[in-house]
Amino acid sequence: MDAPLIRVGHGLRATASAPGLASRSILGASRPAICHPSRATALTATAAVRHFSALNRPPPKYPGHVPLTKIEQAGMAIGSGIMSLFNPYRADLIATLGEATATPYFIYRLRDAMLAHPTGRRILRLRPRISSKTLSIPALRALPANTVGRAYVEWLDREGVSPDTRSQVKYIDDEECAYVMQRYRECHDFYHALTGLPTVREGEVALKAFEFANTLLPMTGLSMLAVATLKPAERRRFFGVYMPWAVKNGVRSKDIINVFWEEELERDVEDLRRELGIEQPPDLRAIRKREKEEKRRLKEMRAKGF
Amino acid sequence: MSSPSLSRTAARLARSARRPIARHSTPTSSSRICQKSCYHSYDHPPPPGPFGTVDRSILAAAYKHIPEHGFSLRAIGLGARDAGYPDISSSILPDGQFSLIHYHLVMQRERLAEKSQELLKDASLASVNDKVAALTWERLMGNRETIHRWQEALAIMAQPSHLPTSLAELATLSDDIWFLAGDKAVDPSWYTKRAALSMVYSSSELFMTNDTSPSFLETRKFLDRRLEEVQSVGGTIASMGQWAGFTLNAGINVLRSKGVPV
Amino acid sequence: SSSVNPNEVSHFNALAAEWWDPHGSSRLLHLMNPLRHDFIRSCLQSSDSAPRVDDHNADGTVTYLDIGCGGGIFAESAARLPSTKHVTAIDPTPSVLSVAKAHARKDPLLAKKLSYKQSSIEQLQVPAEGQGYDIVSLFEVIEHIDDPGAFLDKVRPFVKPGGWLVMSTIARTWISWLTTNLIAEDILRIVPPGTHDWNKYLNEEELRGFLAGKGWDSANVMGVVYVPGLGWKEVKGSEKVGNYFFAVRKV
Amino acid sequence: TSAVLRAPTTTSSTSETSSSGSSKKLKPLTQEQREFLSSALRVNQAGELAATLIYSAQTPIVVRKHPHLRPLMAHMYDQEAVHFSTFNSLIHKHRVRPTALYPLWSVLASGLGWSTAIMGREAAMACTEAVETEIGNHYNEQIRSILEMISGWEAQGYDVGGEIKQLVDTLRRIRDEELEHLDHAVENDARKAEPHWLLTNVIRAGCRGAIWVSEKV
Amino acid sequence: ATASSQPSSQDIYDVVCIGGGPAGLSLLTALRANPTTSRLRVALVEAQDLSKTASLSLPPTQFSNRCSSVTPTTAQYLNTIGAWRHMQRNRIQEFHEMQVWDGVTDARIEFDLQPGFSASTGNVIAYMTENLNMTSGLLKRINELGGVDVFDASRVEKITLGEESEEMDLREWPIVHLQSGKSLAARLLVGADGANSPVRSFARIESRGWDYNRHGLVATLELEGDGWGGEYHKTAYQRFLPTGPVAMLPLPGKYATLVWSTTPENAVLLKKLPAKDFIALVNAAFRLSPVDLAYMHTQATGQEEELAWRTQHTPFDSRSIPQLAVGVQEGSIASFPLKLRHADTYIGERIALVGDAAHTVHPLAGQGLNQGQGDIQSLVKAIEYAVAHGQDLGTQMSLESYNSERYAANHVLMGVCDKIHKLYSVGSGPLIPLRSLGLKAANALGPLKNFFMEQASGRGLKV
Amino acid sequence: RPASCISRTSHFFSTSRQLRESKPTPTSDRPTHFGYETVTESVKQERVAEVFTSVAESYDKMNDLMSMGIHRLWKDHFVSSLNPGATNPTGMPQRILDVAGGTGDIAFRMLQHAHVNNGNPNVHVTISDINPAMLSVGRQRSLSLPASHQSSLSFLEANAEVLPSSLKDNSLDLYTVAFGIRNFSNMPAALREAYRVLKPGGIFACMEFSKVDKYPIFNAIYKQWSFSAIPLIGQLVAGDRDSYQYLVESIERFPSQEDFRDMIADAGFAIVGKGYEDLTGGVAAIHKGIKPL
Repeated sequence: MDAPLIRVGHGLRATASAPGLASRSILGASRPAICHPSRATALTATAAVRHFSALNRPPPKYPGHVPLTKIEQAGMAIGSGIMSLFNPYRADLIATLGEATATPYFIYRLRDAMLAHPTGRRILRLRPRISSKTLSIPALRALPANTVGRAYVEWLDREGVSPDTRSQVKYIDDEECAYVMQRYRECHDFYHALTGLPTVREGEVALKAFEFANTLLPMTGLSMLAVATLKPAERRRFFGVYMPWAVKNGVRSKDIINVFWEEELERDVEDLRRELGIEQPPDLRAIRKREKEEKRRLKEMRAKGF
Repeated sequence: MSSPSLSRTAARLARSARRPIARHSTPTSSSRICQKSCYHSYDHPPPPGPFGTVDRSILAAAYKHIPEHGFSLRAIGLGARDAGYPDISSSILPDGQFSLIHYHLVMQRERLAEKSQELLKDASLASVNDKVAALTWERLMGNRETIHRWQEALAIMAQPSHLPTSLAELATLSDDIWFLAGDKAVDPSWYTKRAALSMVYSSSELFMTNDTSPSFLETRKFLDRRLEEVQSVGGTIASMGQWAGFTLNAGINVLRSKGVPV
Repeated sequence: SSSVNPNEVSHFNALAAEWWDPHGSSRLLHLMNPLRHDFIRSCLQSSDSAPRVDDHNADGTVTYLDIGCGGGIFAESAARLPSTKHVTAIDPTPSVLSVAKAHARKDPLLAKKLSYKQSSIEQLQVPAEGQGYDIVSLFEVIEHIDDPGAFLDKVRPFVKPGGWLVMSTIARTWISWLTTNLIAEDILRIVPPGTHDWNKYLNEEELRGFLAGKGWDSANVMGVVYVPGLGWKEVKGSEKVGNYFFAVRKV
Repeated sequence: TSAVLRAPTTTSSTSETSSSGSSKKLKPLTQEQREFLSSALRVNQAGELAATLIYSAQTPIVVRKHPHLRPLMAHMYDQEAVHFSTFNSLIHKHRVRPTALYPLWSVLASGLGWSTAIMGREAAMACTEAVETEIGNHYNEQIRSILEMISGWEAQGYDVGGEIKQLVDTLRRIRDEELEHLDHAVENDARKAEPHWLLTNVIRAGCRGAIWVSEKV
Repeated sequence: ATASSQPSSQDIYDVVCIGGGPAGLSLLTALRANPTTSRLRVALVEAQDLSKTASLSLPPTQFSNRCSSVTPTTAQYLNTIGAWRHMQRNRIQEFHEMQVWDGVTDARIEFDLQPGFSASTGNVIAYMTENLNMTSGLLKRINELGGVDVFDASRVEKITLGEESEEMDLREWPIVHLQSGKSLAARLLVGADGANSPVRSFARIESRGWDYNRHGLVATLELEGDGWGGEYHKTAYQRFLPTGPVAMLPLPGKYATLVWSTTPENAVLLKKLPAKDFIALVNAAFRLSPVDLAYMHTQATGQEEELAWRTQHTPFDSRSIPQLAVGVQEGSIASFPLKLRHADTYIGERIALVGDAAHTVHPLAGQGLNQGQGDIQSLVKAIEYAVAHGQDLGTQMSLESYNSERYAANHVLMGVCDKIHKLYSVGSGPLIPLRSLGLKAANALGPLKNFFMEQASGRGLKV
Repeated sequence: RPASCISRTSHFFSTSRQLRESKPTPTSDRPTHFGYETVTESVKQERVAEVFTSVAESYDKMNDLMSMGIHRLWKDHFVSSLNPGATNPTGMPQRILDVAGGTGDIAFRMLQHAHVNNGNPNVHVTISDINPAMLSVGRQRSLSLPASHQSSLSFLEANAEVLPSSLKDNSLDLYTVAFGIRNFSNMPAALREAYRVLKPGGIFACMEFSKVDKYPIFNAIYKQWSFSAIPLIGQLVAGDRDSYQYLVESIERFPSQEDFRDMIADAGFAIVGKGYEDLTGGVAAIHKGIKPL
């Protein structure tokens, strides 16, 4: 919609509306008595949602959108929260937990953080999607060793995960915020590559702590509770090393949601980390491997009767 | 009817004016450091600093040994040797280790005063606060070589016998920075500004002692945050004071407008 | 014998300096002055024969004689009214008259329309029969005169037939004693002590007594009360207890 | 003490002559002299602050009752304001510490001005008379002390710094203006205030106490 | 300069008014129109050339950017002194509805005068008129009444006190010396000469207050239509943003005047932008979230395209916000610093201060002009009472009632505007839900809303 | 610092008494003061000698009583502030002369500090005193020192105002005098002698009673104590009231800190900072000067 240039001297419709000072209300220009149809004093649009009920849902705002009433939303949040504790591998449950808890303030805060940042706005405008179709995995493999793309692809192979496993966002009303949640979900794997934390539960919890400090999404905070399910040694390591690292770096570094990953693929990982202000955490994978070998050697020695 | 206190001062002044200047290189009769900021004359030569020629030469030579030996007697001994003095002469320094620390503080402050001329020339420093930030940063950078030894020095400075001199030195530094930055306030803000800057400087210096970031980037951020905090707090207090004054005055004016003979 | 009481004169000398200070001791008189004009206007309206004061075309026709004008508070305000032709103001006290003259010079408008004379009513030259002043004012004077009856008779020749004698005084009741003497003069000190002598206050019927049968008619009365903060307010029937205006017309 | 930002004369203390080219031979100020000058400037600044606040508190009340006094009060206030700014610039230039009881003096001065004005025109003038006499004496003493200092230097054949001479002239000029205020106050019958001796003595004692305290603090 | 000769008698005036703004002119008109005071010798001193402003008439499609909202009370007064009918009625636009909402939380308060509202006062909240229209109307009325010695295009050189001579003592009278050499002795000198008034400094009356570190940006805009309510039901809109309130006030036809209080930096940017980006930013100010606005203020250009994209994703009810602006009048974008100032008193010996000389207020309530007119009403009443009762209208005794009546009222209004500004300049934190709750409550409670309405239109109770 | 030094008797104030009447000093007839009397220098030396001979035995007891043991702390602080034996590289030789140090308090502490604290064996201390009685007490007490200390210790009976030629010019590192200089009849001469024997950069250090002007209240109490209590204690403990009366008077006559510092400066020494350090508010003061290079 293009606004015209300076419109000067545009014909002013002769307003015969004010016949000078009508006698009755001396100064008020007499107004035709008919009430203005257009003047809807009905509630403003945003408050309309409260009136719909489970029976007559308003039309979806984007493909796959399921508008929920407040009660349904609360039920969804609590249910998925509890269920995901029992069975942490149910990725879809964690997804719904994220969507249900994001709405009152948090997802808007994240979106505003994107809006305040030039690249964030570009992402919101272009709405890029990360999937195997948009990223050609073989091309990434050809990239030099320490680039972002190469690290991402190596990480995918090592974890045996594909970018297409991310589920569609359904329960967030605001269409733009839904995309933000979708974007966060699809970039989650890049955060693994960036921080080098494995998808083993301990690594996952550490990354969730980092994400919570950075994006303040309640789902990441809640899933940190899964630390209860870790082994004591892992828990000690989490609270000793990874939690302080996550909080310090998460808060101090720039918003990771504003990284245009598609354009950063050729970039050196260390350079990107420095730009974002993130320090590389101790390599969890190596530590765990060493621990395993020691345990194994110990078992062998005990077995040999020493 | 002259007030007694003043006539006594007059007599004392006359006497001290007649006393000949002490001989040799020693400072004049009382070189007690003028704790409170005292009258700086632009015509008369400045009063002698806290260091005479002997101790200044020993301490200057000892300054180079601080990075290696810290603010210790050992460094002073080495300095005395470099300055051509026998080993015993380092015990002439009245406060031992603290003399070296005191020398460090005074020398850095004098260096800042000299360097401030061209430091403040670049136009980017428009407001007084920018100048204060630049000068404070310059002074912090003066600690660069000795910062890893500064925590010992802080311990010595905290001793009851040396604390007054250290605080006086901090106050003089803060006064210098505000004066060099061109702050002309001579009302109560004179005190609040200098107290705030002293706290900001000492906390930044403390932060710097364990700052490992390249070229002390973290300290610079810390300093800017503290200065900004001081500004915003000062601003809020000033505006609240202004509002209170305005409201009180308006109250009196309203009473007067209603005919109350206030 | 002159009707002037010597110690009254000395009291006024001290008062003279403060006469025109807006927040001084004569503030109450300044605040009462506008009500005097309202009262005069209401009197003239009640009898349609005399010229209307606030009528535009009645420019410069009304003549005033203010007896005991003091600092000239009423005299100056009367002189400024467009309908006034000329005001003659007399007062026996020399110094307060000099204050009045000095103050009158501050307003160029008054130069032609106001003249002060230092004399008592006796020394004033009695105008010829049928001549005299449209309005003769006697504000806060009558209660300082020793023999009011004789005094009023002396004043009568100065009033033009059909003209008005207007005065204001205070009723002699314990309430007026309480308000004017005790509170106003002694406690609040908003009126300088020694101004009023309670025994010389005149009640309305005494005034009517003095004037009865002497060729006056259509007497008008208006009681006023001073409310601190709001100024003087007209209060019906308060002429029985405090300050009141009283006017009669010469037949 | 800190390095003073001025012409690059040699910092060593024994230099008899200040190498600022002129033949003048200047003696470095002793500690007592520097403390005396600092406390003198501090006291004067506090005094002039009090004077300006007294006048600005008195003016609205006095002028409302006596409009003809407005030009006089305005004139006196303007002069005091000039004195105050003179001492402010001197304090800044010579890096002297202003009085720490600045807010206390402001409150006391405003209170004194307001209360004397409420008590009437004569009381206000009496207050001015008392304050000005006290300040006048105080300036006289300061001038005398500095002159003694100068004579001490000249006796020993030293020259006297330009700024010290300037200071004495400023103090003389300001003292004369203060005494002029005193005469104005007396003209406007300051002596007629009812408890004249009580009022003036209380105020003068208060001034002396304030001067003594602000010399120290 | 003139010899300080004793001003000859014909130069003695009863009222000398310095400043030919709306306040000064309505004072003189009122004095001339009122029979009691019509015989006073009055003079007007104004630096600009008034004859030009009287005759100036803009085409209907162009409006000056200096407009004011005139409350019914003020309009009533202008009518009684006869100036209303001289103003070009077709350039005055009354509005019947006011929408005020919080830019951060969209909490809203609606003032909507249904015909049912007390018939006596009509259902108009206020009239938008150009200051020019008002001054030219007043000038026409003054010329019609005559009797005012107008000294326009002449600057005041200095104001002094008069001297004593044999026949009169003018030592307490202010004498205004004009550059042309003429000197006028004023029984009452009225200072209607703007914020830093020479009359106020002559009377040595202190004016205290502070600067808001905000600039008020004004511009004349052309909207896409006559407004949602059509020609006969115009609405004024005001949105509170963290940087300050932005207001769109209706003008006749498709035009409207913008009053945007924002930070000095934003004002500089807005004045530099090309027209279409400026229009985009104005439309964004009423529609987009503060985050977007903050971003758009950092852009040098491209706001238009940004607005297009963001409007798709920002939910807003287009009915309850102004229509899209489509054009901006060439050269009508200007800004002025906002400050709060209040003189210690409005009266001195033979001195009276009115309008901006006495007080300057934040424009968020649009009460600047009405306060000035209220002062005039009260001052004229005081002068009329003095003349009717023969008092010297210049003395403080006569002027006391004016000061007593107006000082407290103005102080309260300024305090309220200042508090509202401070309350709404907070960008985040717990204060935001609280103030939105308050706004919604005020909107829901009828009597409270009416109280605000009364105050806004000047009919409210007097302090 | 060796804890033992507290137990060893200490030498409160020593004096030099001219035993042999021969070789009067060149200025022997110059007027000087003996307490509040004015006498010639030679007469003063005899009178001083008598005082100290009688006092020598009960000397240590008196010190502790009169200063409630504080003088031990003063002496420790005095020696540690001089830090004898601290050389770069360690172990460089240093020659120290302790004048009027008859009973060896200062000397023994110096040796202890140099040999043990700073581990520098080749620091040689010479104790000189004009009063053989005090010297003999010192010799007698030095026997209980460890051998290494004794080897680097020597005794010299000499008048500080005319040091023997055995002490060459510019030969000494450190010249100390503790509570002795007050009894010298011609202090400026002693100072010039010190200047002569010290090498350039050598340190002159003196600890002496001084004025308590800076704290008027404490000063009043201290005066009261010294003029009434001390002579009384002298009578009770050492049975000799007038000697202690003299000691107290001589403290009063001694120049103030500033004046004494100027005397040191007049003797050619360079002063650093204030030039003195008050102990216990000024009851005693340590003055230091350095011989310029």
